[in-house]
Amino acid sequence: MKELVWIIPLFPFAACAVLMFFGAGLKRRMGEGVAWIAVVGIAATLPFSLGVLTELVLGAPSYSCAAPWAVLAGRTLEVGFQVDALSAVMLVMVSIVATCIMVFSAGYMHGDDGYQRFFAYMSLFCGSMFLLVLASNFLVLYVAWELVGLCSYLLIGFWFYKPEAARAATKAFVVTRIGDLFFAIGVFLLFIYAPGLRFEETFAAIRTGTMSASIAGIAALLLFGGAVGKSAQFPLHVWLPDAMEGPTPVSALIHAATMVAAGVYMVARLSPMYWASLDQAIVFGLPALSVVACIGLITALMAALIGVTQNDIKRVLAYSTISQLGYMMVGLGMGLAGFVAGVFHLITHAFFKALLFLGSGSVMHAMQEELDMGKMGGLGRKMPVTQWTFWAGTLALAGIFPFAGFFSKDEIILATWHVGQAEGRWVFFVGLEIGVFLTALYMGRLCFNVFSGSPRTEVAEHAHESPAVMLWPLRILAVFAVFLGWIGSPWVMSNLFHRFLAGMRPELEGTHAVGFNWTVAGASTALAAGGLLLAAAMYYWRVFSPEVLKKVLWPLYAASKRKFWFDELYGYTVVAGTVLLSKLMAAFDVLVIDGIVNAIGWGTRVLVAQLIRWFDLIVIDGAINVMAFLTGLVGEAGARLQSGKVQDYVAGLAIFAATIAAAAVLAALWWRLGTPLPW
Amino acid sequence: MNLVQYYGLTAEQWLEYVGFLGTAGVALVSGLGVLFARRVLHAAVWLLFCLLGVAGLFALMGAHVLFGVQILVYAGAIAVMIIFAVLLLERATGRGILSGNRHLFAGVVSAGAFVVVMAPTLGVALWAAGWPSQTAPTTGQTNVALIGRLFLTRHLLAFELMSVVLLVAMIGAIVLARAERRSDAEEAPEAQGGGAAHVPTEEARPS
Amino acid sequence: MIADWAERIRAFSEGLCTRFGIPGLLVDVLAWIFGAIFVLLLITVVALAAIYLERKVSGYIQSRLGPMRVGPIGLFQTPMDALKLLEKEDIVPRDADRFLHLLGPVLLVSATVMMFAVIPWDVRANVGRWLDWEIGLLYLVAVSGIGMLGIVCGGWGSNNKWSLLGALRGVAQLISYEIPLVLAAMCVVLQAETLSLSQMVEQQQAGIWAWFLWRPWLMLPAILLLIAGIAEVNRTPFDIPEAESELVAGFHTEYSGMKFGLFFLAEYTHLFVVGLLFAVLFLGGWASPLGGSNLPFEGLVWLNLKAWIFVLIAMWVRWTLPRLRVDQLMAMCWKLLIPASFAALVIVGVVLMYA
Amino acid sequence: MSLPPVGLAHYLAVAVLLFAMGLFAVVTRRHAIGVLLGIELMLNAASINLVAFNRFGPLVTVKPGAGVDMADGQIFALMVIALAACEAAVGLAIILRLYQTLATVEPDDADRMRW
Amino acid sequence: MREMRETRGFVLGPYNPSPTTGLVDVPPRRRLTVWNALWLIAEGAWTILVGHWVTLRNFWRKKVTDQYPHRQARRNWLPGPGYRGDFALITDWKTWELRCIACLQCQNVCPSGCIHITPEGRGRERHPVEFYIDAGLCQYCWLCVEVCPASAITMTPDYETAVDTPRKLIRDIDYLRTRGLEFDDVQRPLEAQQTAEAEHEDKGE
Repeated sequence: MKELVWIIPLFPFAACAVLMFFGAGLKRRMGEGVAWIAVVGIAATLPFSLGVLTELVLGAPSYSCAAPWAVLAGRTLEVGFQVDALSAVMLVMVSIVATCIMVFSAGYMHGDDGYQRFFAYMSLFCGSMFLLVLASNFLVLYVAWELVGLCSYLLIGFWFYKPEAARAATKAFVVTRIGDLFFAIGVFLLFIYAPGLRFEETFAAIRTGTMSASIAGIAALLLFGGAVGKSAQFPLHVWLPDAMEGPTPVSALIHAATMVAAGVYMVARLSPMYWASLDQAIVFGLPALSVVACIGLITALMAALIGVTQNDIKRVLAYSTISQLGYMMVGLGMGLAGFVAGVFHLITHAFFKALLFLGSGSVMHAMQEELDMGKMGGLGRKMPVTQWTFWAGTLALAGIFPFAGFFSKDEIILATWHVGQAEGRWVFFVGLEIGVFLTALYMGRLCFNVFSGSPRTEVAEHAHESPAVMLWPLRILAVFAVFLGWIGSPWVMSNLFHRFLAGMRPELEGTHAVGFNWTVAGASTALAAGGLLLAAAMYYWRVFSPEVLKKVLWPLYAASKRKFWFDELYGYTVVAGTVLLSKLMAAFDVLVIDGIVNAIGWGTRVLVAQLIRWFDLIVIDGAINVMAFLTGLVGEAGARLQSGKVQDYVAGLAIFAATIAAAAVLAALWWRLGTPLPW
Repeated sequence: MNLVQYYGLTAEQWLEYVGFLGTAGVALVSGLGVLFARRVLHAAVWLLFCLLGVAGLFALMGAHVLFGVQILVYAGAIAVMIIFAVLLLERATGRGILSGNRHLFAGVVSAGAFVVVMAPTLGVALWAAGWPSQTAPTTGQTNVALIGRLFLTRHLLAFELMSVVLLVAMIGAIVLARAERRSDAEEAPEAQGGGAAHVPTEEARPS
Repeated sequence: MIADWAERIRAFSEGLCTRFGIPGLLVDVLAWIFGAIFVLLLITVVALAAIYLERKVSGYIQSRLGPMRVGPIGLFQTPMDALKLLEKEDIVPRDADRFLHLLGPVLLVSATVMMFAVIPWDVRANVGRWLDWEIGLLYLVAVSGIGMLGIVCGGWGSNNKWSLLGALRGVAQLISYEIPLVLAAMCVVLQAETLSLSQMVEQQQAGIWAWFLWRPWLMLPAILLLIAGIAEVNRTPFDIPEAESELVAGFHTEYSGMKFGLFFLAEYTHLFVVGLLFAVLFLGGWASPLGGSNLPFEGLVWLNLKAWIFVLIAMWVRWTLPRLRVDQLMAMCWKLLIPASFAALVIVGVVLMYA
Repeated sequence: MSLPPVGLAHYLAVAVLLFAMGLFAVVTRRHAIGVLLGIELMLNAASINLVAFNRFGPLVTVKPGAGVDMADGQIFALMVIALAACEAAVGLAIILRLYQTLATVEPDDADRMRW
Repeated sequence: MREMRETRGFVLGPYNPSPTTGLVDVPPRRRLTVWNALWLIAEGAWTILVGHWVTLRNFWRKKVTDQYPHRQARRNWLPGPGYRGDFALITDWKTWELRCIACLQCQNVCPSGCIHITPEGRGRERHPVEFYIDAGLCQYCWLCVEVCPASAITMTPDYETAVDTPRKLIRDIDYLRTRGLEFDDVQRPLEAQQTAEAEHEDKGE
């Protein structure tokens, strides 16, 4: 099945092509049935990816195939695919989540006039996501990277007639482009220095020392810049909350499970470069990997803080995604110990975050597109399935025991614990623990506000359960949210996931799953429960109103409410700067250049023209006129000869002939005969 | 016979002399007639007589075939043709030669120049050659036989080519002359009834 | 015998010269003049006789007597006509071209008379250079061309549509029929290998069967010459120029008096000359049917006899056949006679080459 | 006073005079056919010359008794006559066309080819 | 031979289409083949010869011309009955004088007024002294003969009335009397004979 791996991206691409070109026709004939083309396109990849996963799990070696695409400066650029443990896992995750989301959106997008366009973009996105996951060299990776960015732009701005959606789409695209810039520079650097663009060749080169570790480090860091943009890490995260303008399934698929995860996956894929450049001080004396960790930590804390004060459920989930990504970055940042944890958290987070987003989607559906928590309440009774699936996702996210989140998040915290013990840098452990508390807090707040209590508006009154086509994906994802954690737990075949992933990386060969540390687990579980209880107290049991906290922690609250003023910051600095710059340039263009040209124009018109006119009139015309006059004169004289009278001509002829004859005869007589002439 | 040498000429030569004067006189007089005849038809008839005169000269010079051909072809056919042409064009009578002719001067000058130039030169040449008047003795062949033989031996090519030229000329003349009828019908419908009908009379013609 | 006849004239002229002291060398000239006068007399007699005979024969053919009143059996009819014409007033139509009007008959008559110069009367070849001209036949044909011109001048000179039309038709007919005439004569020239008529006659001396007429290959030319000869003279089957029914009197409509007489004279003389030509070419000129000629004037008699036979035939034809239409006339000439004459010429050529 | 027998000079004189007359006719005649007549005259003058030179011209020494058959001049003259026929035919046709188109017969009127 | 005669005549001339060529169903003219042409020429020649033979034979035939002035009396010279020739006044053979009673009827009826009579006497002796008929003016309308009560005037079959001056055309009385006498001895018996023959023929049929 490994050899057929290249088919996987083909299915969604095909579906996209069909929908793109024949979509309108098909919509007229099949109506809403168009969605099933996309669903089939994705579902078809499921058996393949599962097949590949089982083969790899059963010990098959990783497989890669490549086709030469172009020759540039002596290097053959290839389109290559690679399948190893990491990509197999990602494949499965993406296909399962995408399938569920496709089914969900079939229902959700009901009645939308751009129906087939939506599914075309979704299929395109899934296809490019598979491409990204399967890429075996930097070129394909970069191509997929750009495609994914494009799809996110298209899907965010799906309802382009809404101005804020269009603005959000451009914002997302521009911000990710900044990240992609670093990514591209990294790729160019590697293209120059790396023997080949393929990952394995690069890692081998680094290992054998043909490529210097420092360059590897710099390249790694630049590529991480791309990941920061794409995964909405600390400086470039501003676009993700606004991306919520897109339809909810889009947010679920792209901004929860796949695209944002791509950055983390890329860092995971290139971890050998980070590990090799550990000893190189790249930025402020820090090696690339620690930079990753720091940014991860900052993002996690900041996002969690903002999430707590948001009213819009999708924005809360957006910030929660950002913070969880921060967690993954920290996990990867812990080096060999945190690599497996980071990846495992990526997989599990994809499932329950997708679940949460879809849940919020069904809530919105019920509430006629209403997102503000204040207007909701008591939906639990009206939407029981949505409620318990939402609660499953929340608990998984918070990291309560049986749920997936507990195992994956806990492993990251465990990794930070080990790092803290090993190197004494406890800041990561403390930060993450605070994050756990905040996460539990805002998720609890969200759940209690939406589902429990009494409905605050009549819209909430009339809310009703979503149709089955939306509920079944929720149920499936809920199941995964609950039981996925176990494959990474030490009790199941001593951490099956760890052994499977470690088998792929030679550096991980030696390490084995870290034992289950009860103290750390206990601490994080306690913090999570605390958060939940605080939320319940504030919003369920209404023991005390949140206003108290707002007054006490008012600076934190203000900062959180205004999202740490990042938008304003960027608005004034970057945006204002470019606008100012463009105005300057325009001004310069108008004043300086146009001015000069006009001046020259005026000059010629007035001064030079006069000069030329004078010269032309007098000198040239004069000469020509003289010539004309002369020829006229000659012509006149010549014409006089031709009187048109035939007989004049004959007379002329005769006279002329006579003279010639006479001359000839006399000459002949004078010379030839030598006769003495009579005279 | 007591044929006496009168003025240095034998009877034979006298006869020839008289004959020459007669025919030459006819030729020259009718030549003048061609020149000064007021009506072109008369000029054409004078031409006829001139041709007969020239034929006589040929006969005098022993070119009997030429004499016959001259009369048969020239006088008989060409003169008739010219007269026919004049008949067709008679109505558009050209004015006489002497009445206010702008080209009179040109004519006198050119003819005069010719004569002035040729006469003395020929005179000198002939004087130099001693007024040749004796003819080479000829074999017994008659002129007819000689011409016939020469035509079919030495000058065969000229003979054949001449037939071609005649044919071409004939065709050319027919095409040119015949065009009048067709073109009349096509081009100038109002010029029906042949050319004569609307030939401008003497006065009407623009001066 | 005739040799002395010519000699006798010469002797007579010499006598005259000596008597009147005319220089000797003009004797020849005098002889020629007398000869010419003799021929002219012969012509007038022949013409008158021909006219008379014409009217007699036409009458007899139409079972009527013909002129009987004037003279014993109308013998003096034609001379009287001539006299009548002489005294008739000679009218020239108003604003006609007097010069051409006069020139018409003059040219025609002179042409016809000039034809007699080359006819070999009963003479031995060696007598009279002026009688045996090497281009005899060519001269004959050439001169008949001049006659044509006379018709044109006559037609145009009389300033009348009919005469002009008659003249144009006449010329067209003459030009057309001249070709078969010449070609037929050429056949005889091929046979006789000379253009001079007297030498042709020389070759036909040996009795009646030596005449060219009896040579099978020369029969077709003979017929052609007969037909073309009649046409050349504008005689009835071909007399469209002065077809009474259409053109009043053709080109001599406006003529009266002696000019008309001249035309008439010319026509019959021309007929006689063609008869002579036919006799010379095919019936062996002055050769007697019995071969050899010893009687004085015998040659002359035979020649005239044969000529008169031709004339009679012409008259006979005139009063039997209807007149041809103009296009039939032309078509017959160009489509029948000329091809036939070409064929005849070729046949004679081939026969003479190989026979 | 002895008259020279009729020789080349006489004929040449006649020819020159005839040619001059022809030329004069061609140049002065007001009638197109008059011009044609002039041309005919000139041609005749030329042929007289030809025959005259043929008869008197060749002063070749001849063996006594043998004759010289020289008739080239006459043949040339024959050719001239034939050509004159062609020329006259075409000339007349042209004059006819001239008359039809310009309704005049005077060469002076056909002067559209002037400058 | 017969078949050839029926066919349309062969014309030597070219085939010139008439305005109605092809429009009317005219039997197509037979094209002239070589043999037809030869046969035609031969036939033409033969007809010419036959014609000449006819004229020749006719040449020897008895001529019909009757030399007018000295004609043989042949009956067919006489014009038919009722020929209006010269005038004649009939003399009564019994009294040997003119029947004319000068009643001037003829003079009055004559349209061209060419009869002039000077009458004399009255009653039975009335007789004309002068009787002029201007034959030049008369138009021979036979009115005078019809109107004459005494049938004295008649027109004789004599057509030889040519005279050399117009004056002689005015017939006076003596001339008319003599013509009348001639008319009687010549004409009457002939008329009698002719009427007898006519009756015989009528009886015959």
